[in-house]
Amino acid sequence: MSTGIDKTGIKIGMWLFLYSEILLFGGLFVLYAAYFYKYPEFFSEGGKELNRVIGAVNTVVLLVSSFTVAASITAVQRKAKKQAIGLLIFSIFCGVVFLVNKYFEWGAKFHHDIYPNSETLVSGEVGLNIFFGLYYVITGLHGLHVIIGMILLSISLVLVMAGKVTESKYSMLENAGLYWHLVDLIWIFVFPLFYLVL
Amino acid sequence: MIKTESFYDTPAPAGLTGIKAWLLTHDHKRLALMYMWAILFWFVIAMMFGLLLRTELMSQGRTIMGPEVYNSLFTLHGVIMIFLFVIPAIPAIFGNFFLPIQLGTDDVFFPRLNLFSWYLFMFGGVFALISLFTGEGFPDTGWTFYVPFSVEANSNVSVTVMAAFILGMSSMLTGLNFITTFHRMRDKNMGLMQIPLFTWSLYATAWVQILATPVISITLVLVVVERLFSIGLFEPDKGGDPILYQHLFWMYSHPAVYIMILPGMGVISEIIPVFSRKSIFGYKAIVWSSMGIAVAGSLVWAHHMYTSGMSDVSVFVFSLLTFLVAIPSAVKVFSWIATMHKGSIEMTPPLLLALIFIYLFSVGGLTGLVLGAVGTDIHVHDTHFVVSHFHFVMFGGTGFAFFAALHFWWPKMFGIMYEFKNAYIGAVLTAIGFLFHYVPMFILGLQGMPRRYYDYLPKYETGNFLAGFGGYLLCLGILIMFGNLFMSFKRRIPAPSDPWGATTLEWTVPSPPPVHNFVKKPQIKEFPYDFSEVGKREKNGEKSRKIL
Amino acid sequence: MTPVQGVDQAFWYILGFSTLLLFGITAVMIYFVIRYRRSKNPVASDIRGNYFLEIVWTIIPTLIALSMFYVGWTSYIGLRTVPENAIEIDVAGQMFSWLFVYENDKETENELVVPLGEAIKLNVTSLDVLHSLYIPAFRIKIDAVKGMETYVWFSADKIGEYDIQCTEYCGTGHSAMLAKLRIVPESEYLKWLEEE
Amino acid sequence: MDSQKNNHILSYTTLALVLGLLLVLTGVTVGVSYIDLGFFNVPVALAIACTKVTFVLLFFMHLRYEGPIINFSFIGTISFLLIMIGFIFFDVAFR
Repeated sequence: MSTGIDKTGIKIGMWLFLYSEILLFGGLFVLYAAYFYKYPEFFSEGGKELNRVIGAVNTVVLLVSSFTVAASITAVQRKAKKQAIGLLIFSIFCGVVFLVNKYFEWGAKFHHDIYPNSETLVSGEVGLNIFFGLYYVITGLHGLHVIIGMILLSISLVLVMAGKVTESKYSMLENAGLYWHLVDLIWIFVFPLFYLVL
Repeated sequence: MIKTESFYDTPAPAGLTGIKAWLLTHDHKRLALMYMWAILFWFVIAMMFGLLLRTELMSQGRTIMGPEVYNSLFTLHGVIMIFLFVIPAIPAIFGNFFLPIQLGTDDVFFPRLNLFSWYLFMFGGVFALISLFTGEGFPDTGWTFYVPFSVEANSNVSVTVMAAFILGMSSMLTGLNFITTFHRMRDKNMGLMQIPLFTWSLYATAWVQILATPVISITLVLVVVERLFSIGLFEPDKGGDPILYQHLFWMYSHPAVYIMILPGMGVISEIIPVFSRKSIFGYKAIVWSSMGIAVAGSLVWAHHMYTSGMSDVSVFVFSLLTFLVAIPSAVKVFSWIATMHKGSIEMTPPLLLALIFIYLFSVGGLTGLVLGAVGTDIHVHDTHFVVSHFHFVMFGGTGFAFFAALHFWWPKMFGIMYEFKNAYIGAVLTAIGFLFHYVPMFILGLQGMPRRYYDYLPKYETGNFLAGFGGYLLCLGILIMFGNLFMSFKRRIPAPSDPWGATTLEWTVPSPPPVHNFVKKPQIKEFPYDFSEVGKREKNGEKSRKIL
Repeated sequence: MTPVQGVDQAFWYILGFSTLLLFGITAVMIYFVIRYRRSKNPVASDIRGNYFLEIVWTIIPTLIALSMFYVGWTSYIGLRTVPENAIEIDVAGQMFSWLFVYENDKETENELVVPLGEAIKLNVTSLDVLHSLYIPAFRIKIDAVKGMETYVWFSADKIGEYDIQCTEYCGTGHSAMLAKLRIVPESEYLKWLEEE
Repeated sequence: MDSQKNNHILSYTTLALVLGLLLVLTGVTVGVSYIDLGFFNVPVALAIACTKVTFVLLFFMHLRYEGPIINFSFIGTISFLLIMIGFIFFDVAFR
């Protein structure tokens, strides 16, 4: 590339990657749709067993972190390095909070003998088994993406600190941000689909 | 002519030497060659597996192997051919090499990502190898990995599935690279309707790769998850629905058919005009049909499932859509043939292979109509008819397009010419062997011989024997063809920059191209297939190449 | 018209048209290669397209394709519309054999016996992985899926012995998962049905 | 390469407003979930989720300021996903 860095191009590449992520989850949502149609009553029964408060808290946590990530880009563009660093650290912290919440939530479920292939699920209603099966697969995959997102944000954080991400060259941070927002987007759908189905 | 240093002499990034200059390179041309050797290796392996399978079937009962080995071999033949040959062959080799040149630029947009894709490809291949020698034995589920069998099988399915996952990722990242290159690095003077058709077909393919591949990724992940945690998402006893697996699987794997064939069509769209010395007929129609195939091809996946027990409504819708998808392919075939009308046709090995492609692909496409129509599909579904049909498309189509591309671009990639006579012999023998190999399978299928059968009823023996015989002929043909190409390394007859009298940009640069592809700024033609100057050049007594 | 005839007609229709098209394409292609070879026609004409022709060869194949769809679909309806008085037999696939259960609970393995002149409806399911019941002589095939019941029907209109094969890959013994269909006169069938 | 004109800097205020809206919508969707709307439970929840997602996309992800390539391809991706989910029902709903 002889004519300098093409930020738009990099962004297009990132978006293309995000499309593939959307469709990765899309496959699971296809399953969700089909099984929801098949077992609506069990989905609402299963939904009531999930803790709506933890779900809502996690939604808020992710939304706030999305905001701080977006704000950190603004900060970088305005050459406010300290602000940017602070905002990024806070975002990563939000990711940790999300995962800790998730850990307690899963832990409680495990405690009640609700986990893949557990006695309760296998001998219970098949609809519930499918609901929790999907729940674990989707939130598990989502959790994995939260971790990847945190890693990307951490890399960006280091680069911001090292002065490698600047107001004229911030593609890394921008892309990490896009990834983080995607994680948020998926959660925005996961939350009502699992916690709020009635 | 000024002598320029080819990319073989200049490492990229600069300063690398020896093997490092290859293994750490960002140069799309070097990567293309590295892909080529890896892909040829896999092709030969899978071809040998195929030959062993057909040898086993030549006579009834046990011939050379037992059913377990047979089942593993057809699984591996399928997995390797699909994921390590047919899908990557044309995009990864010729796409990587020529897409940037045809767009008038020096590399793909993300060169390092390109190298990473290559490593993923190799890594996936290694994974496939590992699955053979570890665990409970060879994977034996068929390349479709249908549940519940793939979840229950004791064999080493998880590792094979992960190999397919990694290979999918590699192909997706290549697609991502192509799209970005297409939009951001195209020469400023090149409008959308001035782009060569090969590049257009890769662009359409790349979209399918990006949008469809993740679906198979998640499906394969689910297979592994089921094997590890037995959640039961596809297990009827636990409320799952095995047919949903098939939907997810074919949501990728049908579009994947277009990932396989579209680049091949692109190759043919380059070759036919060059040797007819005449503009492609209906350039825009071909571009639109490429995009049309990419879009509509994603809507017909369930036509693999007429007998699966899905609803009749679904059968109706998907059958109807399937017939509509047939149209863009037909348009392409007509356009290629119309291109030759009133042309000035010079027979060369690439053209001969392209003509064979048109014939074999037409057979494949037309027999596809039998499979698209519901009533007839019920009879021949999962029989040898299907086996033959998709080999006509995948091998007669993509395979021959790959051979044609090799012969077409060989002089450009290596800067040397191969011998024509042996190339003709190889091509003709391959084609005859091909017909001997697969036509009996059509008949076997119509008679009702199922696929993936280790043994069969006595009435099918003649057909199977003939097919096996054809298989040997086919392999012999391929051997001659490849042998002839490799002999060119020994004879080293230098190739000029434009041996065929072609018009697209890759023929304006030296053979082999220098590291940044263009020595001077590329001249973008108003229309990529304008042959008016080529004819003039020849009239002035300029011979493009020696007659071989 | 029996379903078998319907399917065969569809085959003839589609294969006939296909052969015609293939012949046309190939003949024209070969003719062009010979007629316009460079030694005979050194200068090519510069033709880049013809909208009329392109529209024609889009519309006509579309119509042909739709007619093929129609033929295929109507023959499929024949395969799916079971006559009311059909004899129902339950079929279960398992690794690696077929089980047939009659209305009086008689159970056989790999042997399906039916009376001449009746319509037979087979209700198919699976006990383990996917299988597929295929009787080539009657052009019927349906997957056996665990937890689900699918059906096929055929009209037993000719005495004889026919092959039943499994067409959904199911493991080591897949190709050995064969059964026989015997169509026998009604009296013989009734006698057979009462045998232990 | 065309120059980088779309260096949009979003002010903190805009971002905060969007966040506020998202939080309100979260509250609404949780609140609504306690009311049984019968058939409309899922459509309402999804409609709110889609609204939230739209805001995240347009502002946090700067989709509002991107060129046609990203915009069109994004819409294409979503349509593809919707078609996949929709076409499944030709089977699931009629089986």
